[in-house]
Amino acid sequence: MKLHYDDATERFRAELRAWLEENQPDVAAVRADPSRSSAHVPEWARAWQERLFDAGWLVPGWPPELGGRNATPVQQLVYFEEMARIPVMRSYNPQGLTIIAPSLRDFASPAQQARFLVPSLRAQITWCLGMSEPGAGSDLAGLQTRAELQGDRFLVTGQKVWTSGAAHSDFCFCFVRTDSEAPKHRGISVLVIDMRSPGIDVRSMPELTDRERADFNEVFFDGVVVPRENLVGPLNQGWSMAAGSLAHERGMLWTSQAARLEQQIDRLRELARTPGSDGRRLGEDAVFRDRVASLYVDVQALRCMGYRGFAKFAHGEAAPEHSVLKLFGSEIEQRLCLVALEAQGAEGLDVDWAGFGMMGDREPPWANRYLHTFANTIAGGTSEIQRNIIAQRVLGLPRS
Amino acid sequence: MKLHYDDATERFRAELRAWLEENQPDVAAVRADPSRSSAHVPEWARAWQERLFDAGWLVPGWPPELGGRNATPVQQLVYFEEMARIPVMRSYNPQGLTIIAPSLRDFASPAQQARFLVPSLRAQITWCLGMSEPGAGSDLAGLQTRAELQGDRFLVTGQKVWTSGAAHSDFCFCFVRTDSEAPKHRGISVLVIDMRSPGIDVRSMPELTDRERADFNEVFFDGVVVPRENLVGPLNQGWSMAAGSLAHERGMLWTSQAARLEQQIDRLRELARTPGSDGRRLGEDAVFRDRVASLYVDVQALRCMGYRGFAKFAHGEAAPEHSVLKLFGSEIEQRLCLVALEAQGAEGLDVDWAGFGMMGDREPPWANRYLHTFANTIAGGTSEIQRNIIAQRVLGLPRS
Amino acid sequence: MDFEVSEEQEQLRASVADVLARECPPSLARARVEGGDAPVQPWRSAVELGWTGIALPEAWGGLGLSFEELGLVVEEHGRALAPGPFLATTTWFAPLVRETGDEVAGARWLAAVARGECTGSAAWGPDLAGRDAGVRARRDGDAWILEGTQRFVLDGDSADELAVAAQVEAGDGCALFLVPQQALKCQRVVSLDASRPLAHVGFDGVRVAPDRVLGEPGASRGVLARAREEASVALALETVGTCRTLFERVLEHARQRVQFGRPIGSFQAVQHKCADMFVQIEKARATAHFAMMVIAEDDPRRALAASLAKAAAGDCQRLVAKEAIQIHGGMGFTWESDVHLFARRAKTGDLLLGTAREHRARLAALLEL
Amino acid sequence: MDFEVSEEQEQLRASVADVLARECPPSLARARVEGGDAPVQPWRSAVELGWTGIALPEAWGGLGLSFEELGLVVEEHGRALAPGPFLATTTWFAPLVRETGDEVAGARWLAAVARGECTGSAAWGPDLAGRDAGVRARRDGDAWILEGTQRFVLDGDSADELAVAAQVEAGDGCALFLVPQQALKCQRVVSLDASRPLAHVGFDGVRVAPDRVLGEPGASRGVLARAREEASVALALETVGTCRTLFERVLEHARQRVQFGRPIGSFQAVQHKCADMFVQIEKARATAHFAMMVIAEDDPRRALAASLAKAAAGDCQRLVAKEAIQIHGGMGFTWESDVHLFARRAKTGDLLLGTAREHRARLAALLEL
Repeated sequence: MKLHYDDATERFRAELRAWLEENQPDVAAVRADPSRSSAHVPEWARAWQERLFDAGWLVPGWPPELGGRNATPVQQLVYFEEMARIPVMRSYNPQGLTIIAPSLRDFASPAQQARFLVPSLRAQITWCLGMSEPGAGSDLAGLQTRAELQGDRFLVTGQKVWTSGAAHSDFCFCFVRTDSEAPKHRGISVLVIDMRSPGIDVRSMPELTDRERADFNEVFFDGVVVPRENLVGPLNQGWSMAAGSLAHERGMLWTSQAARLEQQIDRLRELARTPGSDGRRLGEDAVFRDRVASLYVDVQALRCMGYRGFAKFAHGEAAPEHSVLKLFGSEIEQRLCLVALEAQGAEGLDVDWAGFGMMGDREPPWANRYLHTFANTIAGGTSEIQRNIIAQRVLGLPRS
Repeated sequence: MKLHYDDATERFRAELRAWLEENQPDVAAVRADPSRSSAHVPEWARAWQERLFDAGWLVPGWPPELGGRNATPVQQLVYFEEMARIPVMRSYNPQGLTIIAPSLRDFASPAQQARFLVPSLRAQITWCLGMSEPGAGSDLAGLQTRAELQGDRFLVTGQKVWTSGAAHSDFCFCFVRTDSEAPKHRGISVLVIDMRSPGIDVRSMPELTDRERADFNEVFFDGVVVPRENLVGPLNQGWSMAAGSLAHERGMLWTSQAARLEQQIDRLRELARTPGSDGRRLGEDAVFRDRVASLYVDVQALRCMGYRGFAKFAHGEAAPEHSVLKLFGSEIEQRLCLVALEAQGAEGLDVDWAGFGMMGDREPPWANRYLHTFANTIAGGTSEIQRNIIAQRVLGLPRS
Repeated sequence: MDFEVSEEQEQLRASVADVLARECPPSLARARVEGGDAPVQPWRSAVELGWTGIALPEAWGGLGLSFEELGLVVEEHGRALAPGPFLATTTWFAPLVRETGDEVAGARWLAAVARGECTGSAAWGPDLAGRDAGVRARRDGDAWILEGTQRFVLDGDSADELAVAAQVEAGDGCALFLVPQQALKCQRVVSLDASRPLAHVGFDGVRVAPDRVLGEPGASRGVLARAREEASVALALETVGTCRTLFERVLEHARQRVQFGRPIGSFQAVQHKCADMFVQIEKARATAHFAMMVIAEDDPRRALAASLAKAAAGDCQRLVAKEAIQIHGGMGFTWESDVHLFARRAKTGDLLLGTAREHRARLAALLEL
Repeated sequence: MDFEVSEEQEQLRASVADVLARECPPSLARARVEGGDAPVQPWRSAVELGWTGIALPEAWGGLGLSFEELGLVVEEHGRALAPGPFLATTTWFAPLVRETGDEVAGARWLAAVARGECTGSAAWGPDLAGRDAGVRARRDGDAWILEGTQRFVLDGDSADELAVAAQVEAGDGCALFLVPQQALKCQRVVSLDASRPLAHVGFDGVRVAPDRVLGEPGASRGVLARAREEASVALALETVGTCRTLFERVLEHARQRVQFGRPIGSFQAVQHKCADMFVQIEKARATAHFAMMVIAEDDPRRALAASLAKAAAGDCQRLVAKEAIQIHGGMGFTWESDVHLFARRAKTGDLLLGTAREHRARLAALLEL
């Protein structure tokens, strides 16, 4: 057990910090052309991701030809710690980088890899992930989008929903049903679908926080033609890829969650210096102090839990803690925003803010943040699904 | 809508109060010979219940020959309000009075009524209720205690558990399986079993609060002979009686719960005058103030909810609110005791107290009260079962 | 203790519910939130059907009913997510004018309210947070001059008349004035619930004529407190109404939405959440109705009951708004679902006139902890 | 940041767990709770196997290991619901003596602890609640005279030696003394967990010889704080251990108990409660292990980490003790089930050395809110 990293690891960190200092995107450029969805990659963001790739700082655990430097697990952890400290993300097509690229690496044919993998890593092509459907939100195995093999092509018909970034992405990494006779979990395949194909209709779904902000989309496929060569992995074996796709980098996802929460704790400390409803500093109110301290305990605990889980992860053990961290982290954030909003009283009703973006001069209002936290308690498996997973897969309770 | 009762109702209340003043048991007598279980009726308690019966104050809604005075629903409500204010219960065999006597009235034959009903009301005979079994705590329909009809007698074999007062009761109002072929809910009958019959073994189960206090018992029946004339209601029709048995007086059970909680709020107000961990009055701690106020809101709400439910009840409508009030009331009490215990800090560890009883000179320690609250969140349908009932029967959500 | 509404009250409630169901779908609030103009309905119906004067004396053209009837109507407005000036006019403005006992002002402005010719609101006094100095008034001959700002005034930039509490030197330090809209400098707040408009209201040396001074300057603190209690109970009732509709939508969704081959309402996790939401709604509704009776009968427990109701409504919306979004899943996260409209309204109900936390602090004081 | 225990640490932990599983079933704690004498085990094993000296220097006969190893052993004691003097002796008494830096006292008493010849505890100072004046010390020639009372002292009437914090006039007002059992006037507390004995300890003009004065009178506040931080982390670790065993019992019960034809662990309500309990346990365990490292490395975050760990352990036991009883149903309500024994121990862990609430108050101060 150690509170500190060894010197070699700290040298790795120092090298990264120095590089980031030199190479981070220019604040003015970011503000001038902000990303508008999880697949909208402005020019500055593409250039930044390329710089990361070229320097081996995009996916440090991978070999240099794939944007990495064969970094050790501990080095990767340090990497994620550092990346959480800077105000830009490493990729503005995060699902492309963290879900689809690893899946391509693991499951795609050499020809597919040549066509898609490096361009994705260099942000030359962007992706959306076609998983959820109207009748199958939490229940992926129930998906019904049909792909019929006719000779050397598939004809795809159906509907996806909650598809992040679909309006801006070049390709969809799409889970489709290729055998409707087989049991639910079989008969699923993965196709790469060109989003410019005829027969695709994308309808944006603005978020509850902001009518102008729409990362989610409905995607309608009506007889869309997909070449057979775009089938990833074997036919009808897509289910195992679904589980695999989502697992990538999970062992370290908590680092950005923990960093964001720590920043929000700092915001609460700032809020404590403003007057409360009785005119005194909010920080003088023992109830507010108690709640903030409670949140602080939880945030620090989240970080400690992450490190503990990482110790297993680094040794190649399964880290079922992902569900625990996801559940706990997203619920802390929701509670944190609510504590802040309620402490503000009527002042909390003022939601004048230019919309979510990056490097803004003003923080988003707490009410907006609160509403936005539901993205994390709903998407990627609701909190209820996480609890099921913990109970059944981690604790071994019998399925109902 | 009215905040106050009409004059006639208040006259009814005044009459009751005057009578209670005259007729309440003597404190010294109560202390000298406290009741030790829910079927242990000391002489003073029997005399008191007889006085209530004779004066028509035992079950005011019933006719005079059954210890009542044909009181209206509003009068009954006022009755329960007043009875909650005095430090003794109206009966020290509460299941006998509030569950078994009404069931006898509704389902027993005239001969059975003659033998059991009035003696029960006058506390000349005491009862336990044989429902729960080791394999069927929350799941009554799963009961397995067998009663085989052989000529004019049943032979009863099986085991009951959590049987309140079994060690002190004269008879058991016992749910038994009389047809093991029938579906679970059918094939259940009710027998009156003399607890002095050969083949009955009662094993007390002390409570978690106190090794000396044992209201619960395991009851083992090994070929116990029960005359056929002790069958209550038709053979194999016991299930409907189970539902009926538990429903009696539910419309007003909340009055004593609310009164008890109001008394506990007063205890919290006293606790507020003692020093907290920082040496200041606990009442100066904003966190404690917030928690007590929150409990106060809930307790007052419980009372208001009771009155609202009563308005329906008084008009003969079904009052599914029972589950809501039971769930809410028992969870308030648990939270209340925990708030007090935690506010006490190390002082809360001192549990020197002579045991549960009545009219004690000292209140029970908060730690004991806290542990005791689980009786209410577990017995009579756990909080989880109450939530199922609310969701399915009150809100009409589909069964799982 | 009788919580049952009378037959007449139930008839009134049902008729209001009918009209609102017809004239005030949530699309009205949505249009407002999405930047549309203030809708004509349901205010027009309220005027035509006399709801604006329900609790006003017949002498002033009102129906002469009590706060109970008004409260039931407000709860229905909450259920319908009604936009418009009804809440502020009938439960903020009118009580403040009425409580002054000023017959002349009543005959003039409250009669206008009853006729539907005047909308109003109230600026309750210095921001509790001390973020501005509130409004100060000084005498100028027969008239008074007002200076200062009031933040987060409901309908502050749209109500015809504003009843304003201001600090004065004399007596208990509190005076009440009526100020017409055109005398105000308003800054609209970009608000969490844009169908519930709020404004920061500036008084830039506003001159108030003697006939617009309400009651006795320097002897108005009690009046202010009483009116605010009434407004708090009304807001609690509205919040309860909003939560009830939201909960009905949750139940409907839970019955219809199928996942893993079953309606999600059959999952115990969803069932237990719904049971807990129901408990909170029943709790908030029962305390709000209790407080409604207390105000109607002018029972001495006014302050206690008002804080009880407001705190319980706050607890209720906290759980119901959260779980409503959560149980709706992805759908609840979209702008196009109405769930967030109800959640925004309910949350606004908690943040105005003191949060649950603040009302618990008042209760703690009333309990002499 | 590496939370992984080393191979050597894991070997130690596993061997301790083995011994405790064999020598210290919950029936030992039960016998104590039901009025039996203090059990011989697991203290005898602790002495024989050198656990009493784990974190003491080899010079004093200890194993020269760190607080990490001691913490892991304490957590195992918590898991086994171990009664006896191990906790107070090794994590209350020893750190207080050690932190004074008094080599002579260390060589005498801590060597005795390492050999298992001396048990001890600590009286930390004035009751935080101000319910008594604590202990005051005044000089008497070379010696000191102690007067006063310390309430709720762990093992107060059974430990051989008590390290006592007392108020003095000089310097920072804090001095530390060693007082032998026979000099104390003890009143046993009827305690929530009788297997964790507590006593009110009276000092009735106790004369303390110079060789029993620890460190510098009037310059001991820092020593006291450091030792108390260590004791708090140890108590948090023990509480986590107790909660873990309790949770294992819940899972076992949930898998085996059948209701409505299914194991209750298959019901979503039970599953979700278990998931929430697991989150709390992981949270408390991770923060306790973090604090264990902080103490072991003497990192500057000592105060923060100690309060974090104690607060998280408090949160954990609050949920776990409650749901453990609830999920066990009627069985959990009986004296014969061990559930309440674990719940009593866990709750005692929260109420001693400052509740979660009190540690949150300290964290708020450390965060400069």
